[in-house]
Amino acid sequence: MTDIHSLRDDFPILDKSLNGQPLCYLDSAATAQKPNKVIDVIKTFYQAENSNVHRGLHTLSKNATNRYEAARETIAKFLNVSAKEIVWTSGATESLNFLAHGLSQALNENSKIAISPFEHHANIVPWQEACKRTGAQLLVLPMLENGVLDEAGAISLLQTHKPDILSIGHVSNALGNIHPIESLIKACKTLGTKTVIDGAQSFMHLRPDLVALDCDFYVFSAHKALGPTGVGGLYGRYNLLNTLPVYKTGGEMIQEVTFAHSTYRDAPGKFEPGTPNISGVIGLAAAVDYLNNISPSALQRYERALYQSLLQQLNQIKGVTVYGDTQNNVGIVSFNYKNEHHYDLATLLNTYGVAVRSGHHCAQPLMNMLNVNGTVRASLAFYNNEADVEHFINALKATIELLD
Amino acid sequence: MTDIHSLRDDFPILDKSLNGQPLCYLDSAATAQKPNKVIDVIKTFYQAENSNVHRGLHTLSKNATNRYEAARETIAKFLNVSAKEIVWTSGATESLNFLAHGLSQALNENSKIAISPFEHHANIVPWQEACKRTGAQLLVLPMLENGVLDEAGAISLLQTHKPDILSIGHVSNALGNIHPIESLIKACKTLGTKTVIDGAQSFMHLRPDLVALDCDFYVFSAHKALGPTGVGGLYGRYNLLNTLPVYKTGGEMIQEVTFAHSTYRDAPGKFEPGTPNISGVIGLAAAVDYLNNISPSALQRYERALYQSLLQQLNQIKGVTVYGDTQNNVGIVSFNYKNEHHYDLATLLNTYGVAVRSGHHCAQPLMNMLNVNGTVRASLAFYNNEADVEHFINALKATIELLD
Amino acid sequence: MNIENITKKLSESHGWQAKYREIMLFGKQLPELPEALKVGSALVSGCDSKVWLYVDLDESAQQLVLIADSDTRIVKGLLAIIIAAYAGKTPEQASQFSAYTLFESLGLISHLSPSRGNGIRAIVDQIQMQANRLA
Amino acid sequence: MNIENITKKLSESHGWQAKYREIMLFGKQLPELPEALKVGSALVSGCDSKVWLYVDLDESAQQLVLIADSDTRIVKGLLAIIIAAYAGKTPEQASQFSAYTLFESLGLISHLSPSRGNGIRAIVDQIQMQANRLA
Ligand SMILES: Cc1ncc(COP(=O)(O)O)c(C=O)c1O
Ligand SMILES: Cc1ncc(COP(=O)(O)O)c(C=O)c1O
Repeated sequence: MTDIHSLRDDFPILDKSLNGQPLCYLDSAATAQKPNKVIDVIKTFYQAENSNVHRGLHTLSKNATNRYEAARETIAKFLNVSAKEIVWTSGATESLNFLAHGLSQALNENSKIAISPFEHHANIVPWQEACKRTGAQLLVLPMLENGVLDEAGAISLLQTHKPDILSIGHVSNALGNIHPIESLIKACKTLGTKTVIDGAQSFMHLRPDLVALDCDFYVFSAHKALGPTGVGGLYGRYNLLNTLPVYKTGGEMIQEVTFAHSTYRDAPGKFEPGTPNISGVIGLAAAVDYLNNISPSALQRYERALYQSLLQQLNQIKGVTVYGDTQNNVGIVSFNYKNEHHYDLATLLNTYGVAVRSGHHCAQPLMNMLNVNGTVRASLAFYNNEADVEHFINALKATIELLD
Repeated sequence: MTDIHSLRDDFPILDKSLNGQPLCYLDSAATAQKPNKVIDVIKTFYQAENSNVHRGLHTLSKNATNRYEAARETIAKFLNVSAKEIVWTSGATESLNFLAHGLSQALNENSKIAISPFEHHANIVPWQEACKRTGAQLLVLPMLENGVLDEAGAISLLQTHKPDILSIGHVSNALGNIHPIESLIKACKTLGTKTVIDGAQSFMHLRPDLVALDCDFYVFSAHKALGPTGVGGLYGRYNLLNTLPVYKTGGEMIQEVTFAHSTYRDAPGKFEPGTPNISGVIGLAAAVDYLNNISPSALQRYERALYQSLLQQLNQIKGVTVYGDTQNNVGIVSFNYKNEHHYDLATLLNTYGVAVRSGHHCAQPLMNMLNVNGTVRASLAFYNNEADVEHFINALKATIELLD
Repeated sequence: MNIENITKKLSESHGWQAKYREIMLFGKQLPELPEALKVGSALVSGCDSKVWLYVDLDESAQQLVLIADSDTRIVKGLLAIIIAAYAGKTPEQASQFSAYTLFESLGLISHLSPSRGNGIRAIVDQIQMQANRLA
Repeated sequence: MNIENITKKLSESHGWQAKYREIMLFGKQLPELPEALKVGSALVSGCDSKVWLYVDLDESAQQLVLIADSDTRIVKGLLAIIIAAYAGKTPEQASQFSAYTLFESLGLISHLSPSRGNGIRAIVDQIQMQANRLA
């Protein structure tokens, strides 16, 4: 296992400068940076191995198919599930659309779908569309005043309404909160509620063991976990997964096609029509291989310490308000300064080389509940270090001086 | 403009050997190989520019967004349409699913959808699903006995049935036939039939001018046109495109989200929820930039000459049957040898370093109509040369000797 | 405030921080929009920050009248620049005018990027559209 | 035909062409399946070539009986190898047996790749499944 401190060197972009300053990349919740190993695997694929997968008999095609299917094993092992329970998609958004489409076929006007107030739009709008189609009702779990999920209230709401589906983020992208999904899933088990976990923000930081979690579905995006853009996937408990209707159709997913009728393969094949994102899937496997070389507990310890340091220094600046759960957090600070607009803060921070997000973070309903129109969000990953925190804090102080 | 003969050097994979033999890559209809420029753009993106697009204010994000949107301009210009008429998808398959979903909202039991007998499953199954949902009827245009579209019969069928939609491949992936879509589109204009062109196989070889073609929709895949996997798109005439219903929902495509209700942006934004395949889109633009440096007429002349040479040498081998239109063809030979199985032929060809496809080429209905269970398909691109043709012909002769 | 003044001030400010300081000062000189005019119909869509924009024609002078405000200081400053550039132009002059060239020369072109959060581009596009309509 | 014989023949063939020639010869020795048995229910799905497979138990000998055919010569030859490997084994022996190890040692492992067109893997999986069921 590697020393976390040395890992930063594997990320070539972190050496770059932004606006004449060394880059201080604090936007990993939007997308993670990529280690050389991932970049090299993609490059080598196109330089020496590129081929379409599946129906090819030639060696290039066989090798590409082997890599593509081996990647499924790699991700399955990472999540502690079976390879046939992994479906590749273009990302978490598509995974959630696929599930909302598939799971809503069984719903009607008496059905209920529960989500949390912290959800990313990708875990809200597809369910709203499902409700529109079926007449089902959308329930929102309660939140405590300090921007933390009301766990007891949530469980009691679930028990009262017995929703057909609970779809909830493992980690809030806007605030970094780690939600107590273990207890929610447990409650759902007794109620017959199917559980969908949006793992976009937890895949890399928490590496969940899906057998221990016991959820029915789990979705993720490669680009948020050191992998390339345009690829992601989902886990589905096989018996549930295989009975879902197809979402997209086309080549490769079929058993037989006539003009009158077509029959489909079993999952996961039937959910993967057309040419997949081959280099993307292989790149994601390289990212997971990379993560497998880091001790999860060491990584979490490192990220937690860095987060605590950042949080503490931020809290020392008068006028700063930090939102969300600062106890259970993957390393995201979401904040405002006095009445200054997050747009102004982020724009000025950028002049110091600091890359943060500002705005509603695709979580407008949450922002409404927090009574803000947005926040500045600095999000950490294991390749950040104390120098980044210092860089950020200094830039923020200078920014504030400019504004005050 | 570059000399076509020298372009081969830009494709690093073509220098590799397969099974101890120089690689003879004749599978470009499955996926095209990538020039160094495309590979470098992707590598450099991840090494120095990687960021999520849109809502970011920091420089990395702005630059990535600029690149991403400039790519839309590049592809629009290539097809002679406006940037806002281009929607990014994960590939031709998703584009066709999106259109079948969107266009079928207006259909009912009296509606008709016409396709050709040459279609790839990706342009059959989504329409079958649309017919299942709506009760519409699927019509198949007629074919002549020699594996060529019956143009007059097709037009008369269109005029008799006045289908709501015609969805047809510009070029058959199984046979290489270039279909007379100009006259079909013209007929459809007078009938109020919406036209969808599956351009997966024409984008690179024919570079269609969509204004001249006057079709309503056109779909394509990057990986079949020197670009990366996991990305593609579609063109839609703006007023038609913008009225299509959303297919997937999530972040970025919204105007406003509350728990009660969400509103969407205008096209193309509303059709691109979530983090897009950023490196894929940028890679595709690099591929189109590369194509823009080649004279289209020189490229087509080169490919046609190579095809004629291949065809002629193939026809000299007794026992070979070639299928399809050998007059209007992008450079695909689809053939069988006596009663030998295409699987045996392709497997043995592979031992000589020749990469061809065998099977039904995701066009089972066409294979049924041709009364074969499959063919061997050798498909050319401009980076192939006479040495490849010779390599292939020699390997085929040796294979036949082994079998006879 | 006029565009010569703006150009001078910006060219004298070295470094982005100084530039933004100036831009925010331009914004301070822009009159605040009365609350009653901060209505949804005046919002420019496609901005993460709120931007209210009114484009009108002074019939007698045949000149564009622009009123705008934003809830962010930097965007408000950029609005001040845009208004200084367009105000007093006839619709014809405005439709010929290139804000891109102006922002380029001011070194602010990155603010016209297609990044959705930004919205300056959306503002300029909207002014151009209205100018074209009035021309 | 037995597996020792097969191993010997393959190890003596140099180059892929020679190997495939041998494999096709193995296939020729496999009795053809009567047309009546070439039914859809016996088809192994996941093969581009057609493969019909019957796995049964000789109750008295407690040994697997395998009958298979294919419309391609190479797959038929590979079937001959698979049958030679499994035939005569008890279900228990069969479920312990690794076709992967065998194909590896024969230098044919690429035929067990997950490539869908191939299907040899599907055949082996199906035999294993039936052996497990019978065991
Ligand atoms: C004619 C045609 N249409 C559609 C497709 C589907 O393209 P993709 O697999 O890239 O989605 C293909 C690819 O084989 C094709 O050849
Ligand atoms: C919690 C959460 N869910 C879903 C998504 C959507 O992921 P993607 O944009 O990769 O599809 C994101 C990305 O921002 C996220 O943070």
